[in-house]
Amino acid sequence: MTALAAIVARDLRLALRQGGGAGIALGFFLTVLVLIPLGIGPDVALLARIAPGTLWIALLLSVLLSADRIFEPDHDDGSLEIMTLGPVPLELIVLAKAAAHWLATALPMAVAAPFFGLLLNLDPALFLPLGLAMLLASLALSLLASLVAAVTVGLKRGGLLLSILTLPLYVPALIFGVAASAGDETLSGSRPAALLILLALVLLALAIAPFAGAAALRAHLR
Amino acid sequence: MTALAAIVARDLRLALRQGGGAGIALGFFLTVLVLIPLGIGPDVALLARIAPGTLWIALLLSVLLSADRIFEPDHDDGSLEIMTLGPVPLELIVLAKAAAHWLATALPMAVAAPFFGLLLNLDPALFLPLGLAMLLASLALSLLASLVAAVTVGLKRGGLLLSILTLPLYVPALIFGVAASAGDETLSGSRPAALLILLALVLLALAIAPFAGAAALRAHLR
Amino acid sequence: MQQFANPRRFLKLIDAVEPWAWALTLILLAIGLYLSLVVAPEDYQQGETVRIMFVHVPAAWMALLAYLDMAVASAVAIIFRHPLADIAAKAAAPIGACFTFLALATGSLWGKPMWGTWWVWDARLTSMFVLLLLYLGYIAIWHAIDDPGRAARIAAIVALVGCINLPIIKFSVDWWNTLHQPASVFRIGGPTLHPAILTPLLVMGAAYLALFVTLHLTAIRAEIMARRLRQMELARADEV
Amino acid sequence: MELVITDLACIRGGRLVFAGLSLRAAGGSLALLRGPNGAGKTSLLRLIAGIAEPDRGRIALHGGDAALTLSQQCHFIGDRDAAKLHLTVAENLRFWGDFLGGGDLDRALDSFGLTALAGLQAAVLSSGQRRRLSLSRLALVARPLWLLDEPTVGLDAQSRQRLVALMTTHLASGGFIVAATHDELGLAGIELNLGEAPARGIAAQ
Amino acid sequence: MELVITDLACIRGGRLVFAGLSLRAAGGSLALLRGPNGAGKTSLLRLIAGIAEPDRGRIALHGGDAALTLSQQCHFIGDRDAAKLHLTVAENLRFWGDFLGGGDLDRALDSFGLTALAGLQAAVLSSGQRRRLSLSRLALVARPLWLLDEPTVGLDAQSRQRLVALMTTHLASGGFIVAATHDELGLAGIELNLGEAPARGIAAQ
Ligand code: HEM
Ligand SMILES: Nc1ncnc2c1ncn2[C@@H]1O[C@H](COP(=O)(O)OP(=O)(O)OP(=O)(O)O)[C@@H](O)[C@H]1O
Ligand SMILES: Nc1ncnc2c1ncn2[C@@H]1O[C@H](COP(=O)(O)OP(=O)(O)OP(=O)(O)O)[C@@H](O)[C@H]1O
Ligand SMILES: [Mg+2]
Ligand SMILES: [Mg+2]
Repeated sequence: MTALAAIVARDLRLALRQGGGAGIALGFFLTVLVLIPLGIGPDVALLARIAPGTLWIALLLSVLLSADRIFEPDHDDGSLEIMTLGPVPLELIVLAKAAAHWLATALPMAVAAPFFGLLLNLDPALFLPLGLAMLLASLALSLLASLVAAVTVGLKRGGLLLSILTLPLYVPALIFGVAASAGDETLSGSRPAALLILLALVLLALAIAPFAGAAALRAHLR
Repeated sequence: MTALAAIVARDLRLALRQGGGAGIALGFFLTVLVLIPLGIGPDVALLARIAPGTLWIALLLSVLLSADRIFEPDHDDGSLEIMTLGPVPLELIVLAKAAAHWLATALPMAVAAPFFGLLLNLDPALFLPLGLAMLLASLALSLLASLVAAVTVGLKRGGLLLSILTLPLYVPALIFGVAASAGDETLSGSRPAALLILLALVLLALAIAPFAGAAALRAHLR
Repeated sequence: MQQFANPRRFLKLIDAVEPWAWALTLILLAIGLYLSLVVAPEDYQQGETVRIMFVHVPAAWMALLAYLDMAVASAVAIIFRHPLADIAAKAAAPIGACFTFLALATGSLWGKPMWGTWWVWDARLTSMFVLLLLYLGYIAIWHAIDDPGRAARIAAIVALVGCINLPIIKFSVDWWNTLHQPASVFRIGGPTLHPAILTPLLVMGAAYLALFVTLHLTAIRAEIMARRLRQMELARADEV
Repeated sequence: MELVITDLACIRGGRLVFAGLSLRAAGGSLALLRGPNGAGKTSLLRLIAGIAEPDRGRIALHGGDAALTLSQQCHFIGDRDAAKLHLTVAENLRFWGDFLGGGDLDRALDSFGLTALAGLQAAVLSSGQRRRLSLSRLALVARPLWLLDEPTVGLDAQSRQRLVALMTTHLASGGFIVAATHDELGLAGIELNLGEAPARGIAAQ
Repeated sequence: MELVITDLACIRGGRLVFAGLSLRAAGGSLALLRGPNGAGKTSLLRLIAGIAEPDRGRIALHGGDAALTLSQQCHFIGDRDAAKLHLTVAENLRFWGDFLGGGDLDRALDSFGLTALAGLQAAVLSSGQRRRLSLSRLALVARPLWLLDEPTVGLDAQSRQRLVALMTTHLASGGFIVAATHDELGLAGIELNLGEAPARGIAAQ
């Protein structure tokens, strides 16, 4: 137990030391949000309409960009090898790393997203549902991110490769996330269902990511 | 001269060896594109309307995701130090690295973008202007990317930090790129002007990136 | 050593079967194309374009089948560590990707006359698109890892995770598609296909299946050869 | 306690590195891995540590703590230092202590004279200092089996003596050490020569 | 030719590592940098190579090719191997040959017995083999001044002899070598001791 706590604590401290931890994630989130109006024009109605989708895409991309640091450093400096000598199985280590990533990156963004939505004049009625959905989804995203990070660890030029492998995994989370924070009234009925499915996705990711991730790490180490 | 050619050749070969070079960049481009409709809905008209902007943002992000590999590997394995002992000044080396990045990543995407536009029902009339604008812009993007890559080299967890530093630099290119490939008739008159400004941006980047980049690298090495 | 004897015996098998496989494939293709392009009636509403279906639909079927093949082979590779299994999985990927692309290409070719646009984000199209991405990712992994043993395991994991992911995506995309009212959904095909259309479709299906199997065998042979070559290089390094 | 390796084979990238390797070592004994570059010393150490699983043969530590796996009873000092550059020396050691279980920080810092550097970020350490940080794990957490891959690399004379002293006491207390090194430690031990150039022949894929 | 270092000082992170260091070496002479971990050996080598610029003092190579900077006349063998894992041994050397100018590939491969491994990807090399790949740069491109940071690390006996032989011939041909090492090369040279523990005290920034 202390072993896992130690990993989480260390990763959080490192995230904090190396460029402001959560701050940097939020910064990226903001920069992406700024790009969108610049790209598709300042039409307010249009922006408001696509606001939730935009926030979701920005969230996925931010998680993505931070993903390749989940295992890469530990792999490069040999820490990963030593971790296999520890009292806890690799599966739990993957879980701990995912937790650290969630706390340092995904969670802050999920919490901040609705407020950033203001920039895209997001309908205030959507604050709560959006925040809730993102909170749930971010869990799944971090888990899947660490799964793929484990698969691509040590492959230099991972950035793009990692994205190609991750985004298809993100599709369901994205779809139901958007549904759970859907704007127009006709759909708001389906929100609870979407939330439940999101929850199911989280549990599924929780069931798969640690094992697949650990298997991948073992394959890379041998 | 051979020294620079050697760098470009080596980087291209590496890009090819480590997961299919351009292919992987294009793959990422596609994955981003599939996110958009999933995020904001499959409405053909809406998608067609924001198609150019979407393509531009996808281009920026793809360049971004590949940027942190420009100097990181050479820094980590000590190649960079040896390169300072070569016959060519660091400025030219930065230029060569940027060129390699452009050839391996930015150029293929700029060329492919209009065709991917089909997926978003991009107005065929925009093919040429978009392609042209992206070809120009991609040059600026690669140069700026290598500048920021030089600034953030060796700072682990570069991915996000690098993005925050890069995206603001990309804003001008984005704005004029979008203008140069603008859909509605009212603007199509301003396209040539926008193209010229893009060209100016490229030249500016060409003038600044090598020197700033080299200075940053020197600072990191000492 | 006994492990390696296995592929060797398999090579002999391939060499024996291959010519017949090709022959069968070509014959089936010939019949299928004749039936679909000449015999089959043109659709009363879709006109000649309906004929695209005969190249399109089987391609789509193969695309799905190939992924299934890949996933099963990967599972076998992980569970039984059988060297042939991961070779088979690796060999299946590019072929499946090609079929997927074919389905997408012919599909959108068909879409132009039917929907007036090359592409719509209809549920089935989207899931097909994601399938292509899954193929690309799998192939990229094989590219990115040099050590074949390691690459095999990692790729297998990718294939299996993707396999779990695929039905989820199909489900989500269907939900998504019924969520929004897309500008132009098109009810693809119909529950009841007229036999005059069904027969050529099935023949083409058989032809595509034969083609897939044949290509797969050829690809496996090529992969086994490639590995032998690599080992010879490594061996040469030791010869000093 | 007894470390038993029977008929071990190592295949890397389809290439047979060594085969038929066997070893029996009683508590308190030191095994010195010798052999030219590429003979398979590092590979063997990684196999023993359980970081990689053997393609043939068995490795067992008899009479150890039955509740623990072999991996959990050994220290592995590889060629990389497993140190986070952005953490201080002390923080690095404290982490490994917490992770591996029950570490004695002060003893570890003292073991290779890092007490004075405890507050420095690992990034500012010289290569040898960083190497010492990695070696301090040996004194940080008590484990019976030490696997050392070229432990003397980059160490100055004094640190070298400290290492030898640490190894001697460990052996005296009945521990095992398997060390791969190209130079003389001045310690008596079983010499295990992995032969000239890597074992010939192609292995099964 | 003559290598002249006058009153050199090195400050790292605001900390004075060494100061007032001077050296005059004529062609054909070997300078051995000694000193405990953290004494500043690596720092000094990087200063001479021009990778880092000195905070005080001057470094010059008199009588060399006037058209070239000092950096362009020296080889620097650092603790990292500057090898791309995805390129073969030969490809790595060919790159450095092309980059540094006029490399003799076969001679380089032969110099540390890598000819047989030429076709292997650097990723599959053992640590010592990779080290030899890095050292081969010395034979690849001819440069008067060699700066070697712990060159013997990880080398087996034979490669070690090859290195010493290479160094001897280089010296015989009037070249310079500055080598930082903790073990005995068996070569006579100017011993430059960077003193006990790194100089304390904060330098004027
Ligand atoms: C890129 C565009 C398209 C893609 C990716 C696509 C994908 C697919 C897939 C995956 C299947 C097989 C699924 C199954 O059998 O359950 C299929 C079948 C079929 N497609 Fe397409 N399709 C596309 C466009 C079209 C168009 C434009 C039409 C006709 C207007 C069409 C008509 C059919 C028909 C009739 C079938 C067989 C009936 C059926 O299996 O339900 N498709 N398509
Ligand atoms: N960025 C930095 N900030 C502060 N001090 C630093 C920094 N980098 C290095 N140092 C200090 O500089 C000193 C010299 O380091 P250097 O690597 O030159 O030592 P060295 O003689 O090579 O030691 P070794 O024998 O271990 O290689 C060390 O004490 C180190 O702590
Ligand atoms: N992925 C791989 N594919 C093929 N061969 C490999 C691979 N990894 C390592 N090898 C080979 O395995 C052999 C053993 O490597 P190892 O690192 O164990 O040698 P070593 O005895 O530690 O050498 P050194 O003394 O240089 O440390 C080497 O010949 C190396 O070329
Ligand atoms: Mg070794
Ligand atoms: Mg040093």
